[in-house]
Amino acid sequence: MEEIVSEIKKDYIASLLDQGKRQDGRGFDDYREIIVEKGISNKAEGSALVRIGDTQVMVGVKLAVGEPFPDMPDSGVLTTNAELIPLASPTFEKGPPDENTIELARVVDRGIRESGCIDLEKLCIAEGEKVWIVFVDIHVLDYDGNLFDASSLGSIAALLDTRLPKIEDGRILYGEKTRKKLPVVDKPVETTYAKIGNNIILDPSLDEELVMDARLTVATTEKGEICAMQKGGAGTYTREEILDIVSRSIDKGKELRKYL
Amino acid sequence: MEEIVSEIKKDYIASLLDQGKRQDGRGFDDYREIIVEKGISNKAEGSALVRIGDTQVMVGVKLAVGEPFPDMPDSGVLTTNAELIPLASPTFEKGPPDENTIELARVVDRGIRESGCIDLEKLCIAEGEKVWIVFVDIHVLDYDGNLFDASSLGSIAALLDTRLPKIEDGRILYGEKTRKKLPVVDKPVETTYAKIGNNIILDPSLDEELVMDARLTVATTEKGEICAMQKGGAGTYTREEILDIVSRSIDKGKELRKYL
Amino acid sequence: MEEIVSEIKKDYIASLLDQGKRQDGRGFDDYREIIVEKGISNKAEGSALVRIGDTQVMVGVKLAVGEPFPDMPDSGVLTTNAELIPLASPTFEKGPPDENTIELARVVDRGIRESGCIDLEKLCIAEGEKVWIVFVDIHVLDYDGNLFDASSLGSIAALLDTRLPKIEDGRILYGEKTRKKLPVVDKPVETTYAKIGNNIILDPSLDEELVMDARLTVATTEKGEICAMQKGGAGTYTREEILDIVSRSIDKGKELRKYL
Amino acid sequence: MKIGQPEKFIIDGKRLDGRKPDEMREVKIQAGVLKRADGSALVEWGGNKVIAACYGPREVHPRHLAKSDKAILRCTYNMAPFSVSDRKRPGPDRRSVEISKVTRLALEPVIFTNLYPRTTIDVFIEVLQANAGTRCTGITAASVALADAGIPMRDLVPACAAGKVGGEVVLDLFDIEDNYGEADLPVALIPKNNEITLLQMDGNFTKKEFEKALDLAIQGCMKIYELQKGALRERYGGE
Amino acid sequence: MKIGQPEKFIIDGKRLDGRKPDEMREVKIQAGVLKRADGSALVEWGGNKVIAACYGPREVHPRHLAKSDKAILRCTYNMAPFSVSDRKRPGPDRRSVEISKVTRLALEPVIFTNLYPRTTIDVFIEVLQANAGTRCTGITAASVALADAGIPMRDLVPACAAGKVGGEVVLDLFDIEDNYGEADLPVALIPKNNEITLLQMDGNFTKKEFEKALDLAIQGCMKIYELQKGALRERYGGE
Amino acid sequence: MKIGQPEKFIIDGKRLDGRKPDEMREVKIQAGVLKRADGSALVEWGGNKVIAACYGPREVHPRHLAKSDKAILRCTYNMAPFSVSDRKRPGPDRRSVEISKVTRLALEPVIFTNLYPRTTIDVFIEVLQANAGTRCTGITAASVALADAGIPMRDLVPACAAGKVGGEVVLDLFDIEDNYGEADLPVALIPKNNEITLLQMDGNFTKKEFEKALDLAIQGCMKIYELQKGALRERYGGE
Repeated sequence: MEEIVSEIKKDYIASLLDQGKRQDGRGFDDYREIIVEKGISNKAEGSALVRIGDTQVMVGVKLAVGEPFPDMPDSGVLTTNAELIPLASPTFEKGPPDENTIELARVVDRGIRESGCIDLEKLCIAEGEKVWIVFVDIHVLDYDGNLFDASSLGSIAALLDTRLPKIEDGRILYGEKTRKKLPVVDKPVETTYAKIGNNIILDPSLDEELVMDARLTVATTEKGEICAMQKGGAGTYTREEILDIVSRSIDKGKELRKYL
Repeated sequence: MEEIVSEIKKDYIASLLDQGKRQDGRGFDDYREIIVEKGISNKAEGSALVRIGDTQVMVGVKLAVGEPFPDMPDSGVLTTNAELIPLASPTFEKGPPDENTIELARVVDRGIRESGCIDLEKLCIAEGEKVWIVFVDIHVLDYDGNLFDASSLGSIAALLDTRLPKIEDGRILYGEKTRKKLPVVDKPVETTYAKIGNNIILDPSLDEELVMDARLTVATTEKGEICAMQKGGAGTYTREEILDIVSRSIDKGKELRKYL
Repeated sequence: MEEIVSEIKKDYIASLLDQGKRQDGRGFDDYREIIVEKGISNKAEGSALVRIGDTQVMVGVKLAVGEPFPDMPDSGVLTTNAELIPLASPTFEKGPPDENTIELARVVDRGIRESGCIDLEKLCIAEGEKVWIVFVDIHVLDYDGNLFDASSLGSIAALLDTRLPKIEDGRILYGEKTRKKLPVVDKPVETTYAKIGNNIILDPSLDEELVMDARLTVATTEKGEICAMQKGGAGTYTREEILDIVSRSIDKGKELRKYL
Repeated sequence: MKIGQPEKFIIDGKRLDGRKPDEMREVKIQAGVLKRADGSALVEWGGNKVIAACYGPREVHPRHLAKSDKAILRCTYNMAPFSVSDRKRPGPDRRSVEISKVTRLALEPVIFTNLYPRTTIDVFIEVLQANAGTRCTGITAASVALADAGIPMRDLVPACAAGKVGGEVVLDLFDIEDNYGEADLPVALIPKNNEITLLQMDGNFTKKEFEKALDLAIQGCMKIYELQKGALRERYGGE
Repeated sequence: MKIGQPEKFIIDGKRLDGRKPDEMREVKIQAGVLKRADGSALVEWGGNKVIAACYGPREVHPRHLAKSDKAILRCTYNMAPFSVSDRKRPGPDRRSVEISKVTRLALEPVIFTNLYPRTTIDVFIEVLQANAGTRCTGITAASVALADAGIPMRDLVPACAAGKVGGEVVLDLFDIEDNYGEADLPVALIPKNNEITLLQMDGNFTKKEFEKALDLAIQGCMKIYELQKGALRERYGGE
Repeated sequence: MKIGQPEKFIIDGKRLDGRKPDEMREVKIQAGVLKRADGSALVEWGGNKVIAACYGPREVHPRHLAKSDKAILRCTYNMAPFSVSDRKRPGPDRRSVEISKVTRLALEPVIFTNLYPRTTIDVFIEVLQANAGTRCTGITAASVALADAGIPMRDLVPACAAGKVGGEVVLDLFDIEDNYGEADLPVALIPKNNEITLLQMDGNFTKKEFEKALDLAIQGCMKIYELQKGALRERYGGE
């Protein structure tokens, strides 16, 4: 199902922005209030609940033992999955993941994977035979805009919270966590800028997403390098706008990383 | 698709019951005619056809060799499946099993499993590696009410009929049955009472199911103990009604067991 | 979706045929122009593009290593699959294969399999453990009638084009093809005759398929024997018509085989 | 050679189940075996047990499938999980989708679909026990079920297969012959005018063998036709 | 014996988690925890964390499911992949389809569906952390979410299970008791008139044990009922 | 290190396939290659072979997807099973769902969808042989197919990627560079006004490298743009 927004609201939001203002009073480079809670589940090996404004995303990390990929015999395996469950929004529907759900999971996955933030080689148990499989499951609970940033922040928080369970006689004892952490060696974060008319604003709320022309998400590492990007929306960006967003994202990334 | 029943028929059935009568002349605690035929297939390892009135259910038992569950390394595996095929009723539809089909399979399964009627440990071939997998497949052929009792009766009859096939060089020779029976150590049966208004009647026919408020199925063992229960329908039961049905079910179970 | 054809066109095509003529000027036993190009892909182990008139079918052969069937432990495995992708016709739809797609794949498969044209026993790597799996994938690009003949011709052409890849340390090096061919020992071809009214014509174009009463496909081997047949359409054939089509198919098979 | 393949298929003129080459297995047909269906039939054909039901003419769901000038015919061929040696997973596989299609095309020519525009006639075929020849058994059962439902038809449609085993053309293969034999040719017929509505073949026939097999299958259909008519007489009386 | 099964379930009158046989785990209920949903509730019940949301009354898609004389009620019970020890694959499995059904039937009797013909009331239950008793936790949460959404109801529906471990009837099983114990009996209740809307059982009860367990479960429901009312008072004030 | 990874990507200023860092692979574009489609194009780009077809504007099924004020655009990116080394199972996977989405968003800005309310414009992209860069090849082919179908557009949309291998920013990765290299940046462009309609990136870029790669990709798009126009001239004549 599609969210519908009236023409009046569209014009209102756009004209406010032309005056340098946002509906909820934020500056163009401001996030809504961010709350990150780690360790909120005892069944997951790692977990986090992230709130950005009224958007709520829970991320759980589960570990299992499985086979490595044939071309990476000494590496653990990362799998990122998202669910836009109908509890979280009147527009989310039951059934297999749609293109938005798949895009969300894949963009978060790229931020984690391409930053090399998990040292996957440390997750090898027996080369070519047994490795840890890391499942990152993104469970959106309340959708009020900007799922990319909330989900990627929650994923890294949950990975940082993760403790390996005990293995005994080849069986995983999920009830008994060890003190051993996942080898997380970087903290990539994703920042999303929406374009509405000629204005470029951070962290679009749901209302802003409904009227935006385009969206650009940039994942940056602790070193300030770029590890993933994704444009969304049927609008366009100029070269200059993109370079501007990249600069602002590198800065904002530092701010966001403090919540981890 | 949904069965539709006229208000007139509803009132007629209900008012008859208030006079202590049923449409087809039965008493409140009477089954329709029951016929159980065992051994009606030579491809299945065990089989039975059960008729309760015009309801017809065929159950086939197939055996295969597979791996045990990790937490039960010395136990065979029981799998119960039902198909409400569109041949059996104008309201049954093609496609993956719907909630009614799944409920039927799971309630029959619970009766078998929780009674411990199959001694699964006797179905271990090599601990932790190879065990017999027992597939109980419920195939409804004609739906005229009360599938729970017909399906559970047919399942136990088919299990009692089952003979293990020969194994040679690790391959199952399905054509050659041995004389070895499945280790069936109890005969649980399920009895279903419908509630229509304030009347509680055994073995609802299709017409009675269409007007009933609620349904309660009770599985009982040879010892007269309860091993599974399932309430259905959007109506309610009082505590006293439930205790009454439990008593009647334990009695009726003895009668039903004679058909096995 | 269904192709729709006007009554006027139906009458026109049928009355032309009654005068011994076809819309495009062909004789009743003529194929449209046939072009077969082999070796058109470097990612597939074998490939071919077949055009019959405006119908275009691409076939790719991929090889993998897998387990044999339990009852054929020393034989390679053949798998034939077709995709009627929506790129090829306004009436083809996305989604799982429909009955026409499945029928096409199965009839082509039968022609290959029943002729014994691939010596599957030569594709055994280690008896009972490892054999070559041959995937024949039929990809229809432009649908202008008679997919059976185009797809079966393309499949044999692609099989003849196939070279085994190198195996090193148990891994297939797909980039490095050897000079070793697939053991293809026969060249079965399929010929399709449509029946429109009382006329029986080879290689129906799309327009002719839309008005035909029935269709008969006959697969013949180099020896002139019949290895598969499939009637299509809701019309009927007499015994004599079938025997006539079989004779004509054996002759036409020889002509078609020259394109390989 | 496939594991389990017999060395010979015909010994002293007899097949492995004792039949002569042109002999059919025993066939029993019973009409009207289900209460809910509008028409039904049970066919026991050698080791096959197949039940068919007909519902209709009735409303079409989803509606866009309905035709303004005739009834649509839908056929579903399905195997019960316990009908074969290796349990069949529930749900349609590629084989049953193809058989459902050819079954529909085998039956459609005899049904006066134009009498019931905007409706559907639904045929369900359930294989309860399989022993080679289930598609012919199913078509045979379905056409009796259609008649039992009172669907107006030009004729019944009997079906029967011929095949080749041990180099010889034979009638009505049973499972060992079907698994290890050389050819199979299922045929369905409109007996009134000798029109063929189903024809499939796989294996290996010379032209001459094919002709012989075709004629044998047609003869088989004629025998089945008598049994179909007998079953309907049995149910509805009449001479 | 299953791997991991404890030798004793009750030692010196105390269960493995320290509770007495008739003692319930700690339960916390919070109403109105989501912005987008029309109503919502979070229930933490021992080691269970379950969130429920209600949307509606709203338009029905697909439309043919709508009823001309009442609202339909749809319930979806779902487990988050990380809510259990062995990661659960996303999407409905057979267990959750059954629980969704019995949840709907447990709630439907209290809702005045006739007030909103042609609409749907949708309830979504997400298990975020599971520790035995999630269906009762879910029903408990769902009925608070329905109330939070302002859906007119006869009463709230609390749910609670009793069971049997080590031969003794106990209230509210936790996971070890559920996995290795002898019986489980989840019950949902309309407290106003003591009508039972959910009743399932599996395991082994004598008639006498069953009666005891049923009464214990009903008592559990009454405690939950107070907590549900408390959560709604907390959110909306009132006496 | 991944198995198969080369030690060096650039030797004596040349890449492993002999190209210079800013050199594109050979690209051939042909418009109008299919009969049934309303418009089509074949693009051979190094080792990639991609065919695109356009159908529409045409009626929308299912109807509720139609928009009252404009045409909808639907794009499907699909890989033939034999287009890659390890056979791809037929049907959409997560990667192709994402690429289908970004392809649609890359093309939508140039199409005058408001001219055809209540219709759909459907684009199908089939990868017949893949060698890195199939999404850019597909977008390039699709925009020629749209033009071939006569769909009114503001401009064509060429696409091209830049990347980083062996620490150096290069144009248009081929498969070894794509599998083992350090970054990939596919871009699609509206040449008339230099607006970017597709931008994805994965790997590792400093801000400076990113800027260089972006400019290289834009240059690549401009070269592709000339080839697209050439292919349409070839088909339709013109100046």
